[in-house]
Amino acid sequence: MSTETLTVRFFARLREELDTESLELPASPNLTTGDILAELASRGGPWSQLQGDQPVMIAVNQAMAKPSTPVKAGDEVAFFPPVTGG
Amino acid sequence: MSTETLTVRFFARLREELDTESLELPASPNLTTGDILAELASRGGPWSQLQGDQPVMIAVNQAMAKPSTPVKAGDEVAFFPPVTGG
Amino acid sequence: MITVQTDDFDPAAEYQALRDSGAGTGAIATFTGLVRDSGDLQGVTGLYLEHYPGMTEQVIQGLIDQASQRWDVRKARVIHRVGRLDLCDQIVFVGVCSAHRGDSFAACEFIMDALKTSAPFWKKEITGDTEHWVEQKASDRDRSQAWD
Amino acid sequence: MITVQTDDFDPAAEYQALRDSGAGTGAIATFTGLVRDSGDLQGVTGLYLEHYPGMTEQVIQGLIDQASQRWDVRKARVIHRVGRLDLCDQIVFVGVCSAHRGDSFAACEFIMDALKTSAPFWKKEITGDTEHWVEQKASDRDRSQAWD
Repeated sequence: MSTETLTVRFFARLREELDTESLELPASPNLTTGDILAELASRGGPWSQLQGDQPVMIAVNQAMAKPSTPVKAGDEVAFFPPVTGG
Repeated sequence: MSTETLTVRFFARLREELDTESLELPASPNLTTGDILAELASRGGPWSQLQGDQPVMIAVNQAMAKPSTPVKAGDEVAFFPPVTGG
Repeated sequence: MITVQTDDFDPAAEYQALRDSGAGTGAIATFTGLVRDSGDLQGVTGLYLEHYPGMTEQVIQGLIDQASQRWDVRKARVIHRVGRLDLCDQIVFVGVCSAHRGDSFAACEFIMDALKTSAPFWKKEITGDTEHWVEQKASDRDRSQAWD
Repeated sequence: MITVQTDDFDPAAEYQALRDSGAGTGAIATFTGLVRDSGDLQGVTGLYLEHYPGMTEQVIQGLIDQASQRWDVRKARVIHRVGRLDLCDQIVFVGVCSAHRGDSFAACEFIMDALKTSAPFWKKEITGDTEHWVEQKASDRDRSQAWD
């Protein structure tokens, strides 16, 4: 991982529907997870659901986060559906 | 057991302090468990505790009962301290 | 099923029997009580448990029936030991299986709490050469009444 | 201790490990979740469980830490399986030992409830040739929030 980028991971239904396990994005200053969601949703198609009706859960560096959570180069961001274990 | 009598059983601390596992009493008409407690307590000595400060639990025919519960010939009455299992 | 016995019991076998209760079972909650080293007195080395044969089983069956009316109970199992027990021995087992976890937890805890205040067992703590009957705890009465 | 694994687990061995936690343990509460035959769809024949390695363990450790702050928790054990599971298979085990039963019940149920809504596991139900991701249940969110 370059220090100029951050990693975005997808799980479960999102991983399948986006056909993407992970991708690298440039880490611009003052970036939040919400910015990343908006940018990815603008790709259209299945990506639109990242800002759709269904809730998307967010983690930053493997801890639960919010759309307002700031992210920086080197961070691991994850988007996934509400969890259903147990 | 005669049909003219009922059985009274004691458990745990009461059994030990009264040195009695069970006894037979005549079954008079309109008898309640409270009447039996009063009669036994009147024996004095350790028997007084049946009407003392410590709670005495009552069962009739192996179901929890009250001092007002009526008893008749052939019944099994039991007196014991609050339970402490589990 | 309810068993009062002097012998030890095997929670693994009891768990397996609950698990074999059919494909609709999604949740198994179990509780096991052990003899602790700090009862009413310090230095407890063992217990002696007395019960009222016959009534004990009836009372516990009544608790299982109550639990089955309030929650989904596919199978419930209660084992309670009597007689002489040593430190760390198993005293009591309650296991419940249900479709959903909330029912299994609630029914298991209810049966255990209610057993403590209504099933005719009495515990005598043994400390070296002395022994004394355990007094019922107000906290146990409170926990049981919380289900009413 | 927390384990996420594809292999089955043995609740009997886990119980024994909890029981070996010392003479101060008076209460062991366990919960086991099984694959049921009635999920979102009728006729479920199996599950596929995915998780977020690393985050899963951190989240569950956080739940055990929270439980340990609220209740007496002498030892807590969580096992969660991932991958392909069949009907009646064991999915999850939560075991807690405490001095007193109230703590073991509360901590065990809290960990299980909170795990359902916060640990990153996802379940796909398999029904014959079709499969679909399970939606989170409002009842699970409610049960978890009830602990707040």
